[in-house]
Amino acid sequence: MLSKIVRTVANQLILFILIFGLYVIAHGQITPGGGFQGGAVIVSGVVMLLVAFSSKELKKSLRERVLSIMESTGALIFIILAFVGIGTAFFYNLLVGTPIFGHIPPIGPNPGDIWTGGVVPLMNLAVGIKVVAGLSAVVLALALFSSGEEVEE
Amino acid sequence: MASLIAQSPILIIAIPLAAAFLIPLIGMVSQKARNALVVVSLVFVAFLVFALARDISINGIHIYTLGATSPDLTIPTGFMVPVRIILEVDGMSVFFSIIWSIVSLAAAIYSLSHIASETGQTRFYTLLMLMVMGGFGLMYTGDLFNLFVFLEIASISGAALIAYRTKFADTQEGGFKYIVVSAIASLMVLFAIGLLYAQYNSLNIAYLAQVIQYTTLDKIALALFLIAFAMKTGMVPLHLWFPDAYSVAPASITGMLVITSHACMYAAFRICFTLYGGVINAPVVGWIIIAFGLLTMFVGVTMAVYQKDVMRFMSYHAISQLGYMWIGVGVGLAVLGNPQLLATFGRDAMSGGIFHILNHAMYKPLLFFTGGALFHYTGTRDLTKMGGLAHKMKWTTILYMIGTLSISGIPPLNGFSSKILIYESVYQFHPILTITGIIVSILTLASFTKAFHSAFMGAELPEYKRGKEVPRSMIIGMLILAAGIIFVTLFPSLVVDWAIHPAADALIDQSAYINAVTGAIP
Amino acid sequence: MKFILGSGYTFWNPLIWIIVFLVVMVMVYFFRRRGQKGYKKGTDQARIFLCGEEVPEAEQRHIRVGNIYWGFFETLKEYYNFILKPHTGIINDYILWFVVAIAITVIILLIAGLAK
Amino acid sequence: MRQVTGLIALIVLVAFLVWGVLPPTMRDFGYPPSDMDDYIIENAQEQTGNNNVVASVVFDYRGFDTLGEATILFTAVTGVLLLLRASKRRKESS
Amino acid sequence: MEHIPLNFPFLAAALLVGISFYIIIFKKNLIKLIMGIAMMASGVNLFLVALGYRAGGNAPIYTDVPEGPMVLPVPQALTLTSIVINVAVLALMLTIVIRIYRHTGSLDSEKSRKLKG
Repeated sequence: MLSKIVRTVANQLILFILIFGLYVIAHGQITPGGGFQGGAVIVSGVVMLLVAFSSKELKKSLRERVLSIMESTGALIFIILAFVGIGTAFFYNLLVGTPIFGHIPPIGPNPGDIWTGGVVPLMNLAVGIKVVAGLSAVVLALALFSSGEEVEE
Repeated sequence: MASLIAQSPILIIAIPLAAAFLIPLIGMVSQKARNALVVVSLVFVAFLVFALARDISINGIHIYTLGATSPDLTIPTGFMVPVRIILEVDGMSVFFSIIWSIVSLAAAIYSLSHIASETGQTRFYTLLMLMVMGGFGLMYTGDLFNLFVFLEIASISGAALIAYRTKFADTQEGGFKYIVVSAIASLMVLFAIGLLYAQYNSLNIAYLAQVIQYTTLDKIALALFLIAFAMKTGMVPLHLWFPDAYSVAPASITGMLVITSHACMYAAFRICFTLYGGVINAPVVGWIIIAFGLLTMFVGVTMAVYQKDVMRFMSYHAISQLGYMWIGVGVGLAVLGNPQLLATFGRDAMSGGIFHILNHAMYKPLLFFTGGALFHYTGTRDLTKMGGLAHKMKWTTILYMIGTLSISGIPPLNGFSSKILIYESVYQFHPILTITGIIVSILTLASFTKAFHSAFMGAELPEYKRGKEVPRSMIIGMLILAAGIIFVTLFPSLVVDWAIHPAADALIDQSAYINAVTGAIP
Repeated sequence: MKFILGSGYTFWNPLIWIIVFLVVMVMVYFFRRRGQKGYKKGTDQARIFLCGEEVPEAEQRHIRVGNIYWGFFETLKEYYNFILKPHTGIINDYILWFVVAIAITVIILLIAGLAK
Repeated sequence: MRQVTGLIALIVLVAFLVWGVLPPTMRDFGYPPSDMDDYIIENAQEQTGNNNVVASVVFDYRGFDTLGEATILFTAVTGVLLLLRASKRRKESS
Repeated sequence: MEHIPLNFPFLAAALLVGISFYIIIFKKNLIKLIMGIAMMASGVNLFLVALGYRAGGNAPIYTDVPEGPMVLPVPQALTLTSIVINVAVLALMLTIVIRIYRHTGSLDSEKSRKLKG
């Protein structure tokens, strides 16, 4: 539990970190970045909250149970997206050419289009959910354990 | 059914993975449903594995290209190099995956009551399914970097499972040693993969085997591959982590870890025979493997006689048994360039080594399970505190005797039928190998007799008067493996013809593996 | 289906072995039948005689693992002192062996390459 | 003794690694052989509809690796939460 | 920077691996051991990503890319995968080390050792 100034600044700053992380996740198919990177950005915000407030404070809002549910859900979305194409082959990118995320960008240098990439943006989103939940669960668990209390069943 | 067979290589990997992702959600609802999911998915995977094995024995190598417009389209149309990740299943892979499916099913059933008194069972089963998936991927993939990824999956889940009983200090130490060793070995494997990619700009094993030239960099990469996988396998003098990790894990996990070390041995064979098979300096590498194998057999068994901790004692025996397989396959590698010698005794030696892998995968997990049953009954692993347990644990005693007779090569059990193949074929390569093998076999029998006497024989000790036989699911898990032992004992020639010779030929015949990828233009 | 496992020089057939084993068992039982008739359980002739000392209880008579094969280890003392030295249990030494093995293997492979 | 052995083996290994990555044995830095990668760079756009070629490699051409990578993260998180769990029945450490 | 002589990035990667091996072999502190493994992972990742560099190449992303060659995308994907893998390994290692310290009260790989022989 740091000083009031730090806590207030962290409260304001977490919003921008969240927006930036979501931007990195959402534009993974046209700009550098993707699910892992954006998720790591968001988890850095979680770590900032962990430093500003104590781990016990943060535990009230971030439950282990919710985090593990989120993580399993993200992983399941990922593997289901991989299974969708199994009519052709596992991991077949079958959304290319369809209206959802299916636009084909002009070949060569172009100013990018958010509705491209087939299943890639959805996989980015699933991986982003998974990474956010997983890494914040790890950080929270380590902080709680080193502050004396153990993770519940 | 045909489409199921066509998709089975990826289903065998993806079904345990999906189950592992589902288990945390289901475990919150009900524990019975979770256990049922574990067992049912493993049974279904075992069924798929056997169906795939039958299909491969008929139609040859099975190819699955991930993400292509058709699973057989290994190379994009109008291009010469495989781009996507390819799963390639031949006789060797499917042989190992049969072992892995049986042992993982037995281990899962065994765990149901072995860890019933512990906390955190949901995550335990999640990691168990992830370990199963990692093992299957390691055996099926035809892509080097993908092999590294699955190696890491198996290692991390294994380390977390070794350290499962967190209330003891030694379990944490064993898990730490295992993960440090695995991380360093995997990083060296990755470095070697980078060395190969730098020269040939490909990661596909078949394509690399076609274009590889055995330059200096390839030699350094071969050494890194060989020693890294040998360390994961537990080859003397890199075996030191092996008993520390295996003796502290829950017994079901120890049984599975034995097969993961066999999977790393499979990766080493795949590298030596398939990737470098055309260009390798076979006698030199074969003699390196044989020398390490002799050391492994002898040091392992002599250390085992000395032990007083039952799981440690069995771990050292696992090390010494690995030496037989190294010697058998090493002799085959040493004469790989000479078709006449290969036909005379090389193929038999390799068949003996691979057959011994099958037998060892049956009786060593069985022995580890009985050791876990002793721990479950007495609460200790120390043999000096045990005695007279045969009065209470009748099933465990019988199963332990089956395992003991089998591991020490007493006829008619299956250990004998693989050892006789190894002895007679290896003798023509160099007699000292057979002599060492027989001495090691004698010492094995002696040490297991000692353990049997001190644990089961004698009058009933007062501290173990009350208490009853271990729960039923542990017995069932052990009986599955015992049934496998009896089957291999009664029909050795059947197993050799249907499973062992195809595996050995798949190792020897490098061109089939290559043509399956680079020759398959639809 | 055939049971014979041929390795080119000999064969191994579990059924024949089992049959021979059963025959030998029958013979052994036959010889045992012709043993002493005067043996009676529970009488003095079944008790252990230890030079007149009284015999300890069965629990104390159990030989613990530490005492088995004492002569074996006594004979091979030098070997075990030598072989137990590397088994330090320190993780750093494990990695040291790893590096040593890689170095030796690389040297052997490169020298063999030069010779070829 | 241990120090000497370790240093000698380490020096030998590092010498071989350094010798291996220097020009006579290793190709020049910046001029890689690139059949597979050229194919990916040319065809990534119309095959996967991605501007970001790395993303198309990560999620389409080598998507299975990424699945394994996500699995490894899942494994590590599960392992960490498993090892940091509260073990109810306390015993003395053996 | 058209042509870097003497493969300096590869050289740096090899030396990083060597230094981390020195740390892992000769430092008894478990945390330092883990630092050594992290350094080795960085060295291998540097080697992988340096394999993909093409002289004067741009990032392989077609969004408003200037004309010219592109660096190879596959090594970047491999490096991304390998970085995440090493993060996972380090997290698990640190967890086990915390447990070991709770049990034995020591971080020395020789004092905190219970399994031997």
